[in-house]
Amino acid sequence: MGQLQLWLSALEMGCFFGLLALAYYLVLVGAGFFNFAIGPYAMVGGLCTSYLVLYEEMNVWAAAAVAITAAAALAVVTELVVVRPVQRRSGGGELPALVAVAAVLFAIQQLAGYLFGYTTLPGQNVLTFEPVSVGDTVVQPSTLVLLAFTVVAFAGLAVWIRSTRTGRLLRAVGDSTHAARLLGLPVNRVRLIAFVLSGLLAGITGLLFAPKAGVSSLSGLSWALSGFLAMVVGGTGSVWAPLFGGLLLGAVEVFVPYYFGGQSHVYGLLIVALLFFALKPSGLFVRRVRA
Amino acid sequence: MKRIPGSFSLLGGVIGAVLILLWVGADGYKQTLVTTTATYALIALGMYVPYLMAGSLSMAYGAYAGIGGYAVGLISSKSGLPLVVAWIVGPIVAAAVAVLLGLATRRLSGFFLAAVTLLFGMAFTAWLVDAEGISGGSAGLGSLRKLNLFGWQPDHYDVVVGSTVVVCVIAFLLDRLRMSPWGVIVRTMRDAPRAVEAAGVRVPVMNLVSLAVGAAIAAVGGGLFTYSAGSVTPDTFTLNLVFLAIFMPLIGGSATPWGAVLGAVIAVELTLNFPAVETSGTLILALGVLVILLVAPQGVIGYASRLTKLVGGRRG
Amino acid sequence: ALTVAGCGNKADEKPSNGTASGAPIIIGLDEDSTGSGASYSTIAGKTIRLAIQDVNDKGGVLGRPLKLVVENDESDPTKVPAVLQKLASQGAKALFLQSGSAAILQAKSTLTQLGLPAIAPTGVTATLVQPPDNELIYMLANTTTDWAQVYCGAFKAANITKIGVLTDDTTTIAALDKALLPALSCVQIVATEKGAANASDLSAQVARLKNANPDAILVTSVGGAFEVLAQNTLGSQMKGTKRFSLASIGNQPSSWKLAAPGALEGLIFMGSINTANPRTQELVKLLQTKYGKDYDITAYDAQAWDSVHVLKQAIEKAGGVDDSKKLNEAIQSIKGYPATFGQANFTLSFGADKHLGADGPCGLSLIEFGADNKPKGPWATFQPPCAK
Amino acid sequence: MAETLLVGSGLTKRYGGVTALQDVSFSLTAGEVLGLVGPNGAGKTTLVDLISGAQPATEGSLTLRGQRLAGPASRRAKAGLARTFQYPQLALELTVAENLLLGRVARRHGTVWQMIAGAFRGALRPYDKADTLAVAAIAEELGLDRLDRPAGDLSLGEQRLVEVGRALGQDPLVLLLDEPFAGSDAAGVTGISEVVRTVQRRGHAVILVDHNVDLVAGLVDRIMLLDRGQSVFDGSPRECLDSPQMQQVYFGVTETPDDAIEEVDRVGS
Amino acid sequence: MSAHELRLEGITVRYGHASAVAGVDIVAPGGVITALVGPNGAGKSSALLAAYGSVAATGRVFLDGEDVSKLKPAARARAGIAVVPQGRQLFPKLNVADNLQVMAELLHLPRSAAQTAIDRFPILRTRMKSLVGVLSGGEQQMLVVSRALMGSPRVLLLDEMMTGLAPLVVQELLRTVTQLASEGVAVLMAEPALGAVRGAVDRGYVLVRGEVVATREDGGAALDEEYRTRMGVLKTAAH
Ligand SMILES: Nc1ncnc2c1ncn2[C@@H]1O[C@H](COP(=O)(O)OP(=O)(O)OP(=O)(O)O)[C@@H](O)[C@H]1O
Ligand SMILES: Nc1ncnc2c1ncn2[C@@H]1O[C@H](COP(=O)(O)OP(=O)(O)OP(=O)(O)O)[C@@H](O)[C@H]1O
Ligand SMILES: [Mg+2]
Ligand SMILES: [Mg+2]
Repeated sequence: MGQLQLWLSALEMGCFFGLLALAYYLVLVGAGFFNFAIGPYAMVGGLCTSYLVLYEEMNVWAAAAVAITAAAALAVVTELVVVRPVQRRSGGGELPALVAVAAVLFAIQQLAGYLFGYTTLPGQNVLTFEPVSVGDTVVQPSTLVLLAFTVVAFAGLAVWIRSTRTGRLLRAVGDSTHAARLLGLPVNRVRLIAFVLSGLLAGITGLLFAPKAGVSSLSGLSWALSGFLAMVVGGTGSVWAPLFGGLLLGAVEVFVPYYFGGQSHVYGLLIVALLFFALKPSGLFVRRVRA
Repeated sequence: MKRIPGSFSLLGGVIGAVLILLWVGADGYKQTLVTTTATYALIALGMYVPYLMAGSLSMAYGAYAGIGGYAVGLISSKSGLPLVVAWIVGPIVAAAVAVLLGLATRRLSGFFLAAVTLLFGMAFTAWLVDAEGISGGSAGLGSLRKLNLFGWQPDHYDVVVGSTVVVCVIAFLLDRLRMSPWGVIVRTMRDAPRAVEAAGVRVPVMNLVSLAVGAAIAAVGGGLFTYSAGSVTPDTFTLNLVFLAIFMPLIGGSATPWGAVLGAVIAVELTLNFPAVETSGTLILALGVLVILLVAPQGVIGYASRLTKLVGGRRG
Repeated sequence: ALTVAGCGNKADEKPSNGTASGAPIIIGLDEDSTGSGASYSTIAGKTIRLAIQDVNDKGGVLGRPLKLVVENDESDPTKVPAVLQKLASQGAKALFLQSGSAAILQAKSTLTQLGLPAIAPTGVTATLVQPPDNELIYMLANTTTDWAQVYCGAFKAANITKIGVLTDDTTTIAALDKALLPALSCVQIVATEKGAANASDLSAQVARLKNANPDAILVTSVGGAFEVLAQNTLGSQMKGTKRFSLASIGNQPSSWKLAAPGALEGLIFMGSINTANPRTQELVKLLQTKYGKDYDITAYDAQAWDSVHVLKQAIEKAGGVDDSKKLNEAIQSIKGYPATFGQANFTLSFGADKHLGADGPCGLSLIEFGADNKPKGPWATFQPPCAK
Repeated sequence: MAETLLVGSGLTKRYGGVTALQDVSFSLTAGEVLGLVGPNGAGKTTLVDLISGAQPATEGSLTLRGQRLAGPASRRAKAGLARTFQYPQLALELTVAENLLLGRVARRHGTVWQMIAGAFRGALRPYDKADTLAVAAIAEELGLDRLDRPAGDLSLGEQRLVEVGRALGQDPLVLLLDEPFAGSDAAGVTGISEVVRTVQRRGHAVILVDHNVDLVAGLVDRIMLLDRGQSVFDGSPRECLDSPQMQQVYFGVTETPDDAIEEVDRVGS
Repeated sequence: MSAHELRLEGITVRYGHASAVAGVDIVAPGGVITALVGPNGAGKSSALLAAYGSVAATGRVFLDGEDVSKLKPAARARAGIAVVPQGRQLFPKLNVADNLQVMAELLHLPRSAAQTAIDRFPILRTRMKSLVGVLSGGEQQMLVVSRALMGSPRVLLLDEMMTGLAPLVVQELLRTVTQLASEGVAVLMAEPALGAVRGAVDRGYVLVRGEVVATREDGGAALDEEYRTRMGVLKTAAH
């Protein structure tokens, strides 16, 4: 096994983190806060599929459809039942909404544990074909599917956000909800779209990544944190920022232990983060405006 | 005009504390609930200054509480110093660590700080496991000495009373601090940092000071828990606890530090003392938080004061 | 049929009094049913309930039924003191600690404050029963010292001189490694790599292990997703290198399904279940009548079962539970209890300085995985000697 | 001869390709009020930012009372600078009184030790009678009432007044006002003018940016005209209003407003 | 060209308990410029936003005799009510073009509308790709104005439109607004002091503490006079 295997791992992890970060990005751009429930959406996408396939003997595609719908539905519920009323009742401050989604995070994890069990379940492959060999490196089908989805998701959303009407509205609403409401832009609808998209995206991501190391009800929190880190590293200046953040984080997670020893993987991550933020205090991509 | 600022809330807090102490009596379980609550309250109070006043979210509170805890453990097992010294050393070390960490992320605000401190919290746990010689490794430190204050050895109930008093005092002082010029500066940093900077206060430095104050208070809580539980391990103060501490002030009401205290009481009530025993305390708490945010967005204290205003009629 | 651990509320399954009458003897169970330890904690928790039901059905202890009170600490150490206090305040006279090991470590000092004896049925971390605060806590299974002996025998038999270690970053395993690895002086440890317990990728760690060129790999982890990911990665990237593991992979049947097809083949783990043990056979029978005949028995089941019976014996010896000191001494006076796990002649004994029940390495057995990712049976190359 | 307070020389600010300010120099003596006018985008706010330290200058230097003025905004504020922002920067959840208080108490927390000591002092003695009185006096001067309202409940015009009051509370050597009159009613205009006069009376200086040339001309001793980042005129209000540069870049082809001339005459007499 | 008309009837705006606007009746007929003057905090902005529908208000709003009170802001905008809100109600992290495009799409205008709108301010034309947040205060105000003048509004609600604009630009804008008014557009401008716009105003209201205390139909100078005396009177009354 050569370096190629490591690069491949870094790429796969990077894509996963990047996709989660992209889901964060959508809500961040559209609603202006970090939706920590992204992790649990992804977890539901993966865990629900596995549960349905393993215990209800459902077809993978049907199970995946149900799971992704569930993830998107959770996102809708988060916005309609939690975030929107909380923001309205608290006068739009960001703190209450943040705390509310953190509560949603724990609630979804626990409910998933109750419904699907607390054990780790194996991820399901939506497409099964022979692993592809590159030299002495084997690329699993699940990896290829994840990479392909990353490309499609980022390219699609980049076009959507940059040049469609709804994409532009999304940016406007997130930039200044106050101005958007004042002018009469469809704030609620746009935000809901952002949540649904991020739920779908997270659900699919979780589902596609689950084959790598399985998924359990408690994966939600660690995925939420990974996506958050990738988002913070990337910055908010561009749709591609989450991908760069994710890839950077993926590379760190793989190559720091490789070069500096697995003993110190946590320290490594901290040191890299400190160095990175010392040089790039606001992430890779930012849009700077005057106050 | 109130004669002593913050005395009204203090009165409420003291009445609450006395009621709780009366309810507790000699019941060991209830006593433990109170010390756990006091620990949570102190961690939440520690978070209050940087997070709710200055708006910078640090996630290293597990580590700060841990430092407080290990100070108690180390002074008990590796030195002959009186144990109370731990409550001086621990908070100072925690504050110093918070400052160092803040210095590294000095130019960052909000979520960047959250990201780095999150990683620090994890690295700290790993370090405690690795630094066998200092921290006792994975087994942690136990068999603590008893407190001895000038010959007086407090029993368990005394510790319960003492921790309640400490919480009340810190909440009262923070409440006053919030209203003071210092508090005004720190609270302005959240929404209008440019104004604070233009008025002559270096915002990053002030942020560090507020982070240090918060870390020190959390360390007091960590020390308290370690003392009353009798041991501390690398995993004692987990990330879950940090999230819990983020919830608490909002549950109780973020307008005053007493909200953090009330939030801690509610959190412990919901996760540990809720009648639906075997179900997940985390789930109950999470749902509880959501209900409170929806029904009383200003927290329980905010809700209560609205009610009293409605009942008591509008005063001038 | 598959059982989904944690699915369905076990609170409803509280053991009834059975045929026993008289004032119930209350036993506390500190269980993590919803937190990070839930996936393994509940396997034993379920069998503890079953064993208590069984005891009650057979007339109870001293004619009195055992009554279980349960609290959930979600593996959060800051909740542990309150949870134990709560169990005590509900009248528990002895405790089972079946939670994440960080929580159990935290429990030790509270036990001392409460003065209640406790058994950690599935604990394997030697630190649990070492000072400080170890006067009241007991464990059943063999510890790492015995394991080291067994591994060394195995390495010698298989001509292994250099091993690489892949370990997770939990405190439990850190404690275990600390005791185990220095005791493996029979081989040279050429690399020790650590990964996060919730890691999704271990290829860097495995690459480093590969570079160190060991004869065999030993994976030490709490099991679950980490263990499987490690085996998957090792299986695909270090094909042909012999793999050893601790006990957990054998005790978590639900995680076998996580492994890539054939990824576990040839893996050797430290098992404790020996179907030649007649007591094990009996328990299997009982479990299969209750949970269906596909039920895979694990050491967790057996250890939970034995914990209840050890406690039962101790209560009988002490003549009751009113004096917890006497009860503690009674536990310490149990000698030669024939265990439900391990080989047929394996016994458990306790003493003032022996808080760890296992008598010798007969409780252990090296088991090999087959191509179907299920344990195939004892490893042919080496088995721990089990002198009569 | 009055003491020279603030001197700026060669101040330049570039953003990538855009040059917002180019080689601007000026000096300000004690008791002087300098008006800064110019078309939109001329660089007035940029100059205020460079002086106050809100943004670093690309080139150029500043001295205050002969001492080099550099570093972050807070250091310059400690040295005696205070400013308002073109768009009010208030803590909207804090009360008007608290926002006003900020200006007064900030300089007591300028150093690390003061910050630490301030925390202890604050917890022990949260209120100081002198502060309360000072805040009340500033509010009185600006005609602000109901000081216990959250600043977020104020109309924008009222928020601007608070902004000015906060800067006044710093008791600055040099007060930088960025369009304080925008959106002010008659009472506000009087209040702010009063503030300018107060600072002047203390022997300190003011830089006043505003598009209301009538008001500016009535208050200032000198006007500097900026155009496309460059200083194109610097002289007395009267000269300035009559200058061809002013006509060209600021008023365009139209005549000088009569009001402005009237105002200058009135002040001059 | 027909003259439009905006009519507010019994408009009340409350924030919490306090009412910022207390049951005012205001008419802005087409063809002339109507001013709403009043001290800071009088409720001018609140009244204008009530007319646009973006603050909760009671009372009724008629556009050309048709009751639009039930319509949401977007619908009112499409019906022809355009607003220059007070403050920087822009999207700072969007560029100039996108800021205009968002509004063009809200009004269902073609793409070219943004370009046409910007032509009014040559300074902005070169900065179509700049983020709005880096523009100077006045440049931003120009953008707000161009945005309001997109499409063909029937009613213009101008809240301190001249804030932060240089005299040259003010003159230019006043000419534009006068021109639009003469084409039948109903213009209602709120100002805390008439100052520079005095000459352009035809009629107006004096608003104090949420109530209309005077109405003048005889030009800006008279209105200003009225306002000044009223304020003088009020001041002495308060003391
Ligand atoms: N970060 C930046 N990037 C690019 N251009 C900038 C930036 N900041 C300011 N500018 C430009 O610099 C010029 C000067 O801006 P400044 O705010 O100083 O103008 P001003 O004189 O205050 O104008 P106004 O009277 O409109 O407030 C403007 O054209 C502005 O667009
Ligand atoms: N969001 C708000 N919450 C509470 N009160 C508010 C709010 N907005 C405005 N007010 C109050 O309502 C009253 C009217 O405000 P409004 O903004 O309409 O005044 P204005 O006449 O436009 O003032 P200005 O000339 O300063 O713009 C003021 O007393 C103000 O304090
Ligand atoms: Mg400006
Ligand atoms: Mg207004």
